[in-house]
Amino acid sequence: EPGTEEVTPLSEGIIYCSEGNPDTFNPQLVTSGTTVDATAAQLYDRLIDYDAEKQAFVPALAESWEPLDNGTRYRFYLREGVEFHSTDYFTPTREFNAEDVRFSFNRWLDETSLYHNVGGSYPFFSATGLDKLIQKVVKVDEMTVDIVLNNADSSFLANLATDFAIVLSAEYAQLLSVKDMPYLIDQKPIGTGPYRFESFRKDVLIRYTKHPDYWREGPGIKQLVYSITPNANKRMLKLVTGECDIIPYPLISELQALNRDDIMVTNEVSPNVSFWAFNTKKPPFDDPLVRQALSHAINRQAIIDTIYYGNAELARSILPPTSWAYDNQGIQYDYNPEKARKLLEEAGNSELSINIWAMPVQRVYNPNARRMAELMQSDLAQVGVNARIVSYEWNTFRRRLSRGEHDTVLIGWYADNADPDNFFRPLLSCAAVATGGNRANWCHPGFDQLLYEAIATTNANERKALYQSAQHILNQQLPLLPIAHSRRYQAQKKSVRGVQLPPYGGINFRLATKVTTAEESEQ
Amino acid sequence: MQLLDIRNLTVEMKTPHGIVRVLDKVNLQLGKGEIHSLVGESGSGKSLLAKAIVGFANPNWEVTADRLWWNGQDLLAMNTKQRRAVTGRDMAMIFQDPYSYLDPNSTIEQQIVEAIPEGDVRGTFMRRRVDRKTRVKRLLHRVGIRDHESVIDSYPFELSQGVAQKVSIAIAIAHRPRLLIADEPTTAMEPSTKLQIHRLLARLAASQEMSVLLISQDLTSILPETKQLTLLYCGQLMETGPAEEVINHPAHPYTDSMLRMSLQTQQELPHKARLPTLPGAIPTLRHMPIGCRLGPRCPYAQKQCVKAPLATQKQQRVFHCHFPLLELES
Amino acid sequence: MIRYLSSRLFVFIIAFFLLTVFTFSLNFFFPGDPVTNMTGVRTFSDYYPVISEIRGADKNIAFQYINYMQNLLSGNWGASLSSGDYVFEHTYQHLFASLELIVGALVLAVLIGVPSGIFAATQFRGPIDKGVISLAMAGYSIPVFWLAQLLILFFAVKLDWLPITGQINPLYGIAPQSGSILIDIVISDSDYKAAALQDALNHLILPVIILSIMPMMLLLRLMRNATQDMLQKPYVKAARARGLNEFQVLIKHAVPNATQSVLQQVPLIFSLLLSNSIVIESIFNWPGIGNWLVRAIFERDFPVIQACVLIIALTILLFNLVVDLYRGWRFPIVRQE
Amino acid sequence: MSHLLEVKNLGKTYRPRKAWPWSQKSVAIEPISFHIDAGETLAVMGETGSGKSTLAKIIAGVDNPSSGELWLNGQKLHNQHYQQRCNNIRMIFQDSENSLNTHLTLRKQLEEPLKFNTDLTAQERNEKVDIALRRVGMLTEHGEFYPHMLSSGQKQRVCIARAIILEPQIVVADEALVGLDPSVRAQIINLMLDLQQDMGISYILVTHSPQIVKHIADKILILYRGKMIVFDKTDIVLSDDQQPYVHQLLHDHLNKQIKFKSDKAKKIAD
Amino acid sequence: MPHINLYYKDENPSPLTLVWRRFNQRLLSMTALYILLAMILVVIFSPILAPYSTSMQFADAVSLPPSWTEQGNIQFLMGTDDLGRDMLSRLLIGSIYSLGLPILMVAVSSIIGMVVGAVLGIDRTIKYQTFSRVFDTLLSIPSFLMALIIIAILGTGLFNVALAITLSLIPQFIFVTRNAVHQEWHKDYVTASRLNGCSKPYLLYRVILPNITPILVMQLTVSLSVAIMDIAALSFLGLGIQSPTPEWGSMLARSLDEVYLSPWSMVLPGVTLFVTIMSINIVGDSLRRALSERVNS
Ligand SMILES: Nc1ncnc2c1ncn2[C@@H]1O[C@H](COP(=O)(O)OP(=O)(O)OP(=O)(O)O)[C@@H](O)[C@H]1O
Ligand SMILES: Nc1ncnc2c1ncn2[C@@H]1O[C@H](COP(=O)(O)OP(=O)(O)OP(=O)(O)O)[C@@H](O)[C@H]1O
Ligand SMILES: [Mg+2]
Ligand SMILES: [Mg+2]
Repeated sequence: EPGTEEVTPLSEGIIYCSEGNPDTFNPQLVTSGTTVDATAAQLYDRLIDYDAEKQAFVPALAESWEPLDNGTRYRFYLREGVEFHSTDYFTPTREFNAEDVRFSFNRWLDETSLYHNVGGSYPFFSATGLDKLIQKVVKVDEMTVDIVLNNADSSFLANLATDFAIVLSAEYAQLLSVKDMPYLIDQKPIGTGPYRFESFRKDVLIRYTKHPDYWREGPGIKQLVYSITPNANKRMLKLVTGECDIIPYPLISELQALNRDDIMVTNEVSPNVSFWAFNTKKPPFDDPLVRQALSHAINRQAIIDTIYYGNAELARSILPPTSWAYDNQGIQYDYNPEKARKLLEEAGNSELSINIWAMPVQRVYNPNARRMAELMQSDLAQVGVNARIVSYEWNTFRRRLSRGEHDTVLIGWYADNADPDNFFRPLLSCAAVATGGNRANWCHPGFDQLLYEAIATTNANERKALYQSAQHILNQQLPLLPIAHSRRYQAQKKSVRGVQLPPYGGINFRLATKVTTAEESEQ
Repeated sequence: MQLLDIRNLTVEMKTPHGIVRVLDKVNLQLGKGEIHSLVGESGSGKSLLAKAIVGFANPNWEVTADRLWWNGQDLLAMNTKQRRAVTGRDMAMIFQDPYSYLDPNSTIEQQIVEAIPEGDVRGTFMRRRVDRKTRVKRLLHRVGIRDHESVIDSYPFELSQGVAQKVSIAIAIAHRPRLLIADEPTTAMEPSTKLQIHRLLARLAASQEMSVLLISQDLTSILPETKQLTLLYCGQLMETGPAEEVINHPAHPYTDSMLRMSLQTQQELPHKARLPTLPGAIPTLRHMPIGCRLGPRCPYAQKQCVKAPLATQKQQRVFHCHFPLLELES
Repeated sequence: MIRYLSSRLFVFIIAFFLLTVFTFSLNFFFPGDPVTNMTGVRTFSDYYPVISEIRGADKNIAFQYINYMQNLLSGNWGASLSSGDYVFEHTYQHLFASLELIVGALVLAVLIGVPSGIFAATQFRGPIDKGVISLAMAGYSIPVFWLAQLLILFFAVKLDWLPITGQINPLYGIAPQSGSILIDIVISDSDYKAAALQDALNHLILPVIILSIMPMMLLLRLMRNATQDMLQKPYVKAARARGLNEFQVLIKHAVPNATQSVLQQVPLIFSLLLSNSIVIESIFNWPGIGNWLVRAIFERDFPVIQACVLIIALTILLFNLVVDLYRGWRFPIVRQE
Repeated sequence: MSHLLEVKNLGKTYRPRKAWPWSQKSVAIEPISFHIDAGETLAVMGETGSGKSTLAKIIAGVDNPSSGELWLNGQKLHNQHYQQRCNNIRMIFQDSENSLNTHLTLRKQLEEPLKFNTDLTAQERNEKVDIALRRVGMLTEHGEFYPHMLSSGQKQRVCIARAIILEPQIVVADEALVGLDPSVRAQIINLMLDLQQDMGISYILVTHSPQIVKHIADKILILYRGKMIVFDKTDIVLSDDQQPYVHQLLHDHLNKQIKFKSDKAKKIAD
Repeated sequence: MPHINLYYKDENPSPLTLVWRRFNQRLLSMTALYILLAMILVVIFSPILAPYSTSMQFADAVSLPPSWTEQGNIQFLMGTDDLGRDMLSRLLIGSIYSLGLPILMVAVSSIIGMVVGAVLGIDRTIKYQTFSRVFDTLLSIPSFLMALIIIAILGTGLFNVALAITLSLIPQFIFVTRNAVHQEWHKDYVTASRLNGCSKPYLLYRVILPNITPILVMQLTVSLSVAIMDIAALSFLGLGIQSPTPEWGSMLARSLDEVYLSPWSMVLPGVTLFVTIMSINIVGDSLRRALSERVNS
């Protein structure tokens, strides 16, 4: 009988089979997509959000804002009546106010603040230069905050709307520092988001429950569980058996072969790029000729066909074609083994032995780096380059990568906001070498200069020109070879509704609901 | 009437090298309460005869006989079940190595209890247990184990060989069989233990009216109380008759040489003198001589010996030989 | 028995001692700093000089070992390098999760393997025996990880009867306490105990069955051979001659003695179970000790690796001890040796 | 004049098989002394566990004594010095089944002592093996056989052949006659007596059988729980009726059992 | 002079020959042996037999089913994988890693283990049963765990895995050899040879070795199947030989992502692994049987 289905925990919760453990529960500390997916939109809110449909910034914790002083000062009027999570380890005594904003920003901004050194570095903010851009955060009154910039910056609001610029609870931080356990702030998080933290078992699950006093429309479910399933195949099988309601990075072709009608595969355009970065600090990769030669050796179209099953676009630039700054005069390194061999000889490296580091996990931009590496391995073998594939567990992999232990690496980037700057600076600026985001360890002053000029200008055309010249430098220097821009895929049970995939943010369960089979059949 | 009456028992065995006649027309009679010794060297088929009597079936064996009667019943005519019932009730067997015939992981009590027929024990549950225990003790006493307390809870490996053999006799006589077959029960034992077991067997035969078929390799290790003696050689019956007579007046050359070979009977032999022996070795199964199997080794063998000799009966004695040592009184 | 017991305990203690020497020396074999490997405190941490002082990193090896043992016995097993959690606190949950699988598989293997082995032995060389034995050979030779995948595809995906991974549907919200999911459900205050229990059992079925197949087949073959051997023994024949029927002979004599000889092999089966459980737990995402170990190896989390090795080995040693003691108690001849 | 073999204060203690390093040693033989001369047969008797085998093993060199010395022809015998011992003292084991290597042909096994103790060429060794085989009543063709193809009597012969191939002065036989068929046993006894006559070998014979002892032993040594209680000439021991233990061991057996008349058919003897 | 019967003149097989004959009588064991021998031949000649190189990618024949199916192509007998590499070639070459390597590892570890075990077996200094029991107990720690530990120390990769498994197999060989030698050492025939004045190497090599050969051969088969299983399991877990090396376990692991698109890529390596292990197990088991029958008879 429809409508009489028993209410069990199963019908009131959603299981998201994520691909890995979060490093922390504070997205400020990372750039890793896995952590962001698991935390940012679920536990926290930002001052402002970006609405991709409207292509505009919309209010979140800030009800409204205004630029002052020629865009060097932004004033935010905060929302009243926003409750922090009340959990078994923390009960808030007050609502959200300016103090929380100031605390949250100072955490990564102010090196003298108590929490700055808790938990390490703030790679996103240093890579985008936001920490340099913001001079200070000033509390005007209880519900008003000013952010003072050193100079006007066109990407400021965009960066503020990213998943990293979240708001923490100052009261909780206070409590923890009294208890002398400040590190708990990132392990047992408190935020204002639609879900509150319940428990985390490494390699098993993260459990969130609904935040009952959420300030805007919240989820229609009581529980959200991240079931940690690194293996893509298993993720798919679990979706089929109903152990997952929704999975990222599905094996699309396999799912299609299964042809199940309770499962839905969605895909969206996504601003990302996968690339092959050369560690330009290590010889012989410090020689652009070698980098070019290797780039010519790779049959990228074959990669698109076999690894992406055709669901991606050959990258001609690190910018995806959807970006307004895109210019199709990008990197044109076609597959040309002959030329590759010649270039290698020219560089005096005809007998080359390299390693290719391949990510152990799936990302939007690369569904199977190891397999891609295998493909490339045989391509490279044809030009006489002997390639060895190296892989570690994901966290280890990134740690060692940051230390620059690799020769070359297959990795990629997923944009955090719509600004083209987000592709250039976090990936290739000199600043990003230090933070580890620059996988090529490539620091080119001229290129850097162009990037800084580009953010300083607000005129779109001028910026586009600047980015074109930057791209030009890339074409010659080739610290990395862009491979593909992939669409973003997600597979889910049809019973799950309201899960949003913002183009610039991970995944958002704010409005998620689950319909019972009975309801489903009614529709 | 004889308790056990065997006429022309023949056992043939299928081997990879063809069918072999392991027992060749053997006769055996056994009366109530008498001790019958079956003597023969290894491979002569003594154990096989015993197995044929108790019906240890083996698909590779074919047992035929003119007569295989137990207490007037034809054993060969019975089916397996009936046969088991008869042998289980009336017969028991003990063996050379007591250890391998005792379950290493049950106590002596358990094993004896198992052998006591259910019908013997009466009373309620508790009473039955007590009754069983007393019966076990009585049995142990009967086989000459005085300190039953220490034995009753022991495991076989904790016992000395002599005691273990006594226990296996106790198990064998637990259901009061009418025939006890003892297959070389003392070969591997020390002389003193050997004596004890022999005395025990003799006493049992006398007091329980139990017939004993005692198998041994050696004429010297037969019991003094032996009434009948049968000699086998390579599956053929050599001689049978009352023990005293056979030993003192052997009719068959084989009996004679067996006696001479044993130092027991050669009291007058000078120190370090050579013993009279039969030449050669016991033939193997595959290479049995035709006719009289003793032929090649017999000092009196002549041409005729390639034909199996017929039985010659003289009073209670029977022997199979063309050239007996005994003058026949016609 | 006292003598036997004390000798076995002595053996166990020496083995345990050697094992700790081994795990202690692992700290030096593992790449990186020994103190870090022992404690999980990284060399660049502020706390490192203190801890390395306490651990006596500059003192001689005997001191370090004694220190290590003190820490080991007081449950101070260091912190995970990847999560920072105290290893010891997580050990027993993982262990119990594993034991749940292993005990389940062992019970299943015994329940099916032993009777079928005995049955096959009674059918010696008959068609049934041959069939069973060939099957056992095949079952014993199937690579578990392959079998696991095949069964997952068939039972979970194709037939949709069983779930694939994990201990329970996480939405039941059972908090891990003992680590063993069934116990956790029982002691939890969930409103849906019955449903959760059923779900947990559903999750158990597939891994337990797969894990049990190899030991089951081994046990089957061992039991069949042993029983067959025993059925040839003189005392069994003698028992038959005494008029016991075939079933009694089997139950009273053949089986107990066969058990005695098979029990000798049981530690082998158990260690087979444990090593297979490492693979199975990884496949089924079972939060057990094997899975933990494999992940720790991937993450080069040496304190955890060490703890896993120690716990697995210790479990095996303890199991051996228990089996040995049982054997000595039930089968006195074993004490004789 | 020195004796062929002199045993002086020979003692042996064992560590019990399953024992702790610190547990007490058990005494298998308390120090004993005796001697044999060339061509003599010494019978060692005693009940189970009295140390007969231990004594035999020590003399043959299988085990080392815990105390005491062995002197052969006035020369001291050293432990583990196999060459010296092999050429003079050899051993026959009780269990002929297990004392032959199942995986070697008889010829190879018989060659072993020659190989390691003499400088003979392969040709000479072969000849010696043939001679030894014939001497124990077997054919040279048997050399190519494996032990499992022989009957137990033949195996015992091979063991004897192996013992005498180096023409030793003493052969130690530990219950070598147990478990043989009567006819085979008689044959082996004859063989041993023949060899003694031909080669002047001395035997140290461990046995339970009083009859055999009476028939072939020159001296008797009786052990009781590791202690030597009797060591004397056979006829003296046999005529001595004092010791109850000796009585039990010897006289009971010699006197019991069926009393046979001794005038049996004499056809064979004639 | 006793009369000797040369009954056996017609045949005098050595004990090992007898075991072989028993072994030979069973169809199953012979089949298994032939399969195993064929596999070993494949290992040796796989570079010649393999039609293509293992890394050669046929872009126009990606995920082609085996030739006996409708979509198959006879050019690729067993189909191709998701990168268009010939399955047959990969399976053939994979045998080098999955069978050849274990054989090598077992060979190395057996030589080391047997030598050490033999020395320990005749060493009279370790007399106490307690100690042998301790080692016995410690040996019940599975070799797979040992291999994992060694990999944790050395890291993954072909050589390290081979080393890890080799090392983890050695203790078993030491143990088995030690026990076997120890047991034989106290038997009369060894004592007899010892009294003959044989040197220790002669004793070990000529006297004891033939008698324990069957035990050692059985241990070899057991270890071989364990080694194959372990190496495949390690690769499957991603801790062993890494793809693209066509080791069967790693082929299996990577095939999981395409079970539905190309089931054969999972079935074929699995079946090959299964058949190999099974034939080794059958050979070992039949050997054990042949041996015990010889002992019984
Ligand atoms: N199961 C069997 N299969 C084949 N041959 C057998 C079997 N049992 C006995 N035999 C053969 O039958 C013959 C007689 O055996 P049996 O056991 O009766 O001899 P035995 O007189 O008891 O000898 P022993 O004194 O050695 O016990 C022997 O040659 C033996 O090899
Ligand atoms: N290798 C050994 N280790 C420890 N004790 C031993 C060893 N060999 C013999 N013994 C002990 O030494 C004593 C004498 O044993 P031995 O074998 O010499 O007796 P035996 O007279 O030959 O007995 P049997 O007549 O049974 O052969 C026994 O108590 C025995 O337990
Ligand atoms: Mg017999
Ligand atoms: Mg002895």
